[in-house]
Amino acid sequence: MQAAGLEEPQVAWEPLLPGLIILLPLLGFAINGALALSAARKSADAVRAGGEFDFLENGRPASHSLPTWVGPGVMLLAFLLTLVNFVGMLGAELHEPVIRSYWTWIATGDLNVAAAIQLDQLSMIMMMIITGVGFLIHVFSVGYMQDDPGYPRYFAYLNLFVFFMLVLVMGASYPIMFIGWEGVGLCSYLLIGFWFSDEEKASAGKKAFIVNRIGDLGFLLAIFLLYLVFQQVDYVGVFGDAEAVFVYGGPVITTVTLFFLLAATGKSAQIPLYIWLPDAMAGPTPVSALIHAATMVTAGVYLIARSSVLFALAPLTSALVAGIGVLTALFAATIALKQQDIKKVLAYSTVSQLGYMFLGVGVGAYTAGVFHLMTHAFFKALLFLGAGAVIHSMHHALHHTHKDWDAQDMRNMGGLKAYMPITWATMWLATLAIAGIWPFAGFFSKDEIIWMTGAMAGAENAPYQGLYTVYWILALAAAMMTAFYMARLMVMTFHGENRTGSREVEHLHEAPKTMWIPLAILAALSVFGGWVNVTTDLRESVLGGFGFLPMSEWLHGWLEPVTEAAHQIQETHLGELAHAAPLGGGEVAWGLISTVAALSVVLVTARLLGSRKVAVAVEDTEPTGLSRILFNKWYVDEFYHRWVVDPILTTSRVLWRVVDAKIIDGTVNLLGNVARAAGWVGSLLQTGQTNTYAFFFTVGVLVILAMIGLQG
Amino acid sequence: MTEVLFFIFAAVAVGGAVGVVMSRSSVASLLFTVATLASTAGIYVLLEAHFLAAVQIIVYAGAVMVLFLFVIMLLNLGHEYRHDIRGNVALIMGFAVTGGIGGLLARQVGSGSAGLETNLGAGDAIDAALREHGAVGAIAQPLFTDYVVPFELTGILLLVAIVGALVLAKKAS
Amino acid sequence: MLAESLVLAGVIFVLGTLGVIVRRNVIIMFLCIELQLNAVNLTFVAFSRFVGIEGQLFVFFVMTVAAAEAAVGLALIISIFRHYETVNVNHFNLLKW
Amino acid sequence: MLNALAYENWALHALIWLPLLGMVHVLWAAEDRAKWLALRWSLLVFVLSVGLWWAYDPALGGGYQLESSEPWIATWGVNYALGLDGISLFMVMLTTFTTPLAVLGSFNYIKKRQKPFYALMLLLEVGVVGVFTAVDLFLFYVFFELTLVPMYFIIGIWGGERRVYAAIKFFLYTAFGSLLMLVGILYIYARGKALLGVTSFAFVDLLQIPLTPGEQMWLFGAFALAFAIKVPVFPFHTWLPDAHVEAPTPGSVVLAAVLLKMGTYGFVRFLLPFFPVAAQHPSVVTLMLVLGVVGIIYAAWVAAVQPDAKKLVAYTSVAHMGFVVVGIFALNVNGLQGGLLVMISHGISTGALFLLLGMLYERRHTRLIHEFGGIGRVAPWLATAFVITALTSIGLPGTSGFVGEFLALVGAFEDHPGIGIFATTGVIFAAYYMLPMVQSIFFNALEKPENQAVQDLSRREVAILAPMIALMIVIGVHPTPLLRKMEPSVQMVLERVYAAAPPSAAVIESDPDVSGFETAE
Repeated sequence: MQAAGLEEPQVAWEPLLPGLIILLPLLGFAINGALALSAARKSADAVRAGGEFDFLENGRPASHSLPTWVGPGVMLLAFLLTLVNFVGMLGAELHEPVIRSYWTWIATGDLNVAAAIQLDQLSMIMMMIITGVGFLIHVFSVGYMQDDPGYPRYFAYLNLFVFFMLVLVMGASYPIMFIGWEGVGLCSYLLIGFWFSDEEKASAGKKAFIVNRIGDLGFLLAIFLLYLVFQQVDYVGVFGDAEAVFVYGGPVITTVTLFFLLAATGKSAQIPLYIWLPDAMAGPTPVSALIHAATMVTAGVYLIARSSVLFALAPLTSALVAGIGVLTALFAATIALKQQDIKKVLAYSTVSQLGYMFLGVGVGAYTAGVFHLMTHAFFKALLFLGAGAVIHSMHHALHHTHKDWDAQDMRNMGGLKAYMPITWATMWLATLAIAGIWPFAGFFSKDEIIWMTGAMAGAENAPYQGLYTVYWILALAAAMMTAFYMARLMVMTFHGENRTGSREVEHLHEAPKTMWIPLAILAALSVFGGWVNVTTDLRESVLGGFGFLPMSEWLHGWLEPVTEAAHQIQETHLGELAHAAPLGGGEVAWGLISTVAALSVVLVTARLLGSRKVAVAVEDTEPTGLSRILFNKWYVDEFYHRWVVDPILTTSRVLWRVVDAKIIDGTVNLLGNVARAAGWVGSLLQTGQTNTYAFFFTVGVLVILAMIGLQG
Repeated sequence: MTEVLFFIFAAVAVGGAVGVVMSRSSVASLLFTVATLASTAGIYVLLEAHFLAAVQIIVYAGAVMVLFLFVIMLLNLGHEYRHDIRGNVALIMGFAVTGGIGGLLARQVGSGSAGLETNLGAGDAIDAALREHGAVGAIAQPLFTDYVVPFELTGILLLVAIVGALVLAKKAS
Repeated sequence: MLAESLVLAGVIFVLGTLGVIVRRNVIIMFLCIELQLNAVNLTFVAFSRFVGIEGQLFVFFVMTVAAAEAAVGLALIISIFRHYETVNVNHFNLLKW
Repeated sequence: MLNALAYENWALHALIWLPLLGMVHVLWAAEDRAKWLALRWSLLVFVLSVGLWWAYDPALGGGYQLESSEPWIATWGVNYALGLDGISLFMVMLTTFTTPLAVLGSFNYIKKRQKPFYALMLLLEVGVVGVFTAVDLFLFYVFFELTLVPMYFIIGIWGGERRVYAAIKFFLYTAFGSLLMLVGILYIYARGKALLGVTSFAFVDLLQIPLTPGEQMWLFGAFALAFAIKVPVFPFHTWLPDAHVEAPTPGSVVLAAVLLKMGTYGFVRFLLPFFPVAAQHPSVVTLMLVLGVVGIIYAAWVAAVQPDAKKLVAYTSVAHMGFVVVGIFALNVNGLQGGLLVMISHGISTGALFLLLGMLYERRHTRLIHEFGGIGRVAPWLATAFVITALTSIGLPGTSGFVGEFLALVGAFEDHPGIGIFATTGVIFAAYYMLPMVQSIFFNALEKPENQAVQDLSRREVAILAPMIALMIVIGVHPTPLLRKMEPSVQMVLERVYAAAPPSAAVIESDPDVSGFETAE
């Protein structure tokens, strides 16, 4: 391990209270948690009395209650503090991470894990996303959740989630990251099952947790293996020695990274562990926006980006990461094509976009992966929040007239543009962004990933060149599907005729201020957020306004200290990357092609679907053929149920009823019964008849006499 | 003369004992017992245990057996003539075991009793005691000197037996 | 006469034992026990003639104990009979639990 | 201040004799005061035991401290000898910590024959503290057996419907194992007499006896069986679910929290140092590790389909003890430390789970999971406490459960990666058995009217659970002080094991490329 700071004197940078950034959400959790517990006590009394409890029942507006201020408040403070540190780091040109160690968490033998945080460019950008987007979503939640009896509990969970997410990205070692890793899983579990009285929702939370645990298995094993090799588990130590210890593409590094990949597929909902994410939509919509779109699910991408050195040393795993990514991107996109539930579409869209991020980090474009992570956080959070606003409005409308229609089914919507103009406008911006249309954020990030995939396919010494070409084509195809399903979502929701019902329509309304202001901010970020990482080629072409638009390649430079080691390894082993796509043509050309293609898909879809008549959910017919398979998500859930869950359950029952009760306990009881039987045989002599006793008594006398008599 | 008397008494005693075991009625058994006890008392006399012979007749054959008779009458068992000897297997086993004991005893007596009387001094000791103290005195002398504590203890035993018998036989209230 | 007495005692004792084993009538079993006691007494008396007066003393004590035993035993029989209405020991099987 | 009181001289004796005194007091007092007296006495013992934390100084090495020895049966060389090391320190504290909480937890549960019950609880404490502090094998055995008696009566008298069956099974099964151990003890004693001429049961003396490898294997077997039944290690575990289901709440609490630990404590205290050759024999190590792993996975699977919540938790105990076994027989510092920490954590979390189930039982008079549903709405505090405890039990990072399991698995993985991988799957199955139960009891719709009437935690119950939950989190966040206290003793045990130096151990230590990984230049 190279001693930090010996190579070149760094610009001294002292982070401002970095621990407080973590602590603030925890404080929020403590306060809101206490409020939630006391509120729950009252609520329980009400429930026992047969009623319901309203946290805000005494007529106070939500804005006057403590959780409203504490929940978003701590987030705002944390965000400001992060911002201060971010600005400080911008000026510092840091090359080595800044580590703050607070106490020794686990120390025994050679193992020493400090409760330490690490501030570097990668964790800083993640912190900005988490606290920034997180704050906006907290604000949105004030409007969205204010009618809910579990209002303080909601904010407690949300604060706790941010706490763990910050631990995840700020931890200075893998075990600390694992704390956050499992902690966010816990919060996800709690928040998906937030309305736990609904069995379906509670089950969805459970499913998320258990599936995530499968991934966590990989994480743990990777930590163990790293410890075995390095005798240490903190990033600085591991990454510093990695190149010296591991053979490029060797079996050990491949195993380690495969374990990490398993962890990442669990958390980031990739094939084969993506199944929990669509179900996770059972949680409140802002939760879906924060946890299941912007932050937690990107933890897998963060993990791979963080471990870029390790993954760069394992070309096989990297190829697998990319393969899983692109397959997931395509596969989830196909399912999203036919979903009717607005959140389900977005959920599969998230899975698909996460696939792109995996593709990015899989082809070694770690910056691109993180870049897409960031832009995705913007536009997907916006989409979810927009959907939340729509659902909120729909729910109110349906609730008013006691119509038991599904408030999330797009077939029941239509024409909402007239009632919710701000939501409509901001969501279109996000749609254009996710569809990858210039000059929105998604265009630059997705384009870079696809471009880098192509470049990888043409790299000098790249292994599996053909494979990467396939990836490239699939990625393009998935991009077109994205454009289609998003346009479909927008058209079904906002355009055409309204299908909610004439009486209900009167109650549809625009979201309140606390809800649409975050939408607007996120919309701005979705539009301009991509301009921070535009390659020189693009900047100087028509796509960059020939250098006149305020674009830069800032992010790439910013993350360079984190990724440069990995890039060096790649350069050494892969040689120079291609400068043209597999089919020829440069980055600018393909950028133009893809944006035009995506735009035309959007326009054509809007045109075709806009005029089509849609039946409301209750009157709609069952889909047939391929649509049916897509609607039922390729029957993957059923497959898992049939071949994984059921066999385990059956085995468990057999183990219990047969092995445990019959064989093991049977053996134990058999031994007991043998002893008992021996006793029973003995007890046959015990007739209870005096004569018999006298007889045996006499036999005894006889024996003794015989012994005496026959001796002498 | 003594020999003759002994064999007569012995024959009655054995016959009585067989009668006790074999007879159907309890009363008959009881009477056979009395016969055995009485003839044993006769043998006691022949063996120069005159006081014991008297006690045997008075206490044993008299009092105790009458007690038995009272109980039989009390329980009204006189008319019960059901044969209550156990089944064949038990009977054979009983015979076998008791026969075995008898055989062993006989073997013991046969092998060891040849010169027994001469070795032991042919009853001179008891003759002297009887001459000196008389039939009662011979037994009373050690009883009230060396064995006075056991003697008193028998008194307590009898008292306890009386109390116990009363308590047990009393009808539950 | 010692040998003859011992043989007689042995015969009576064995007969008494046989009675205890084969009879079911509790009174008769009791009587058989008396027979056994009596047989033992006889050996005591027979030996006392040659060994000393103590043998007779012992017989005296045995008789006392036999009397006490008869009193208590008969009381027990009465008590049991009140409960079972029989003197057949086959019915007294509380020893088998 | 501890020095001024000469605390070190009398502390251990007080911990053994005070509960006994308390027992007499409880029996003497009036029926309705029994529970309060028992609580006071056990609290007093706990307060006294807290001083052990400071009295035991790991800097002095891992050996016994606070030692004292009085001749007991001099002709046999039996001594009333007590001592404390880093391993027993936490076991003693766990015992004294759990007992008052178990007593407090039985206030409502135990309605009949209160006096004998609380007296037996205190007697149990005597036995368990004695087991953990004895440094004389004879004394150890006496205490080891002494714990059986109160537990037998607690299950047999205050238990559920099949209490007699469960109590007898518990008693016979565990007594059977310990009798074999007695044979082993006597054999060691005899060998000591024959080989060294010492008539002593003291650990220090017995450790000097040069037992042949063959003898060690046999003795290891006898001791291991006794402890394996106590732990319980698969497949000797079937008495545990029965005992737990039938035992009254406080009985289950003490059983899970403390009694099971006597088995694993025996592993560390006897199997490793007394029979080092056998303990590191490759086939023995493999057998124990495999049994541990099978226990983890098997018990988790069986637990997942239990309809009875208490039985479910009982099976989770088997799984957790599997982690302990895996950690111990990893035979390295991390594993052993992890195993010990799992013992502590399991004591707290499973104890708390049984208390919580007892509270549910008091409210609903059923333990069947499907009878519940939606309890979280009417008893939110109870639900919160349960969820936290359940998460500790399944080893969520930040709770005590994680640190122990993590270390045990690290240890196992270090030397036996294959075993490590299988053992680690336990984290999945832990979620697989625990979360459905949590969901079925506390979540889902509140449909049954009986469930709607369920009351939330009372103050007494909060007082029971709060310290336990606090400990779960404190140990999870900052376990280092505990680990530091234990480490010298653990090192001593391992040194003792490797001092026996069989060929295989030499290979492990001399080979720098332990994991067989290639190294690039």
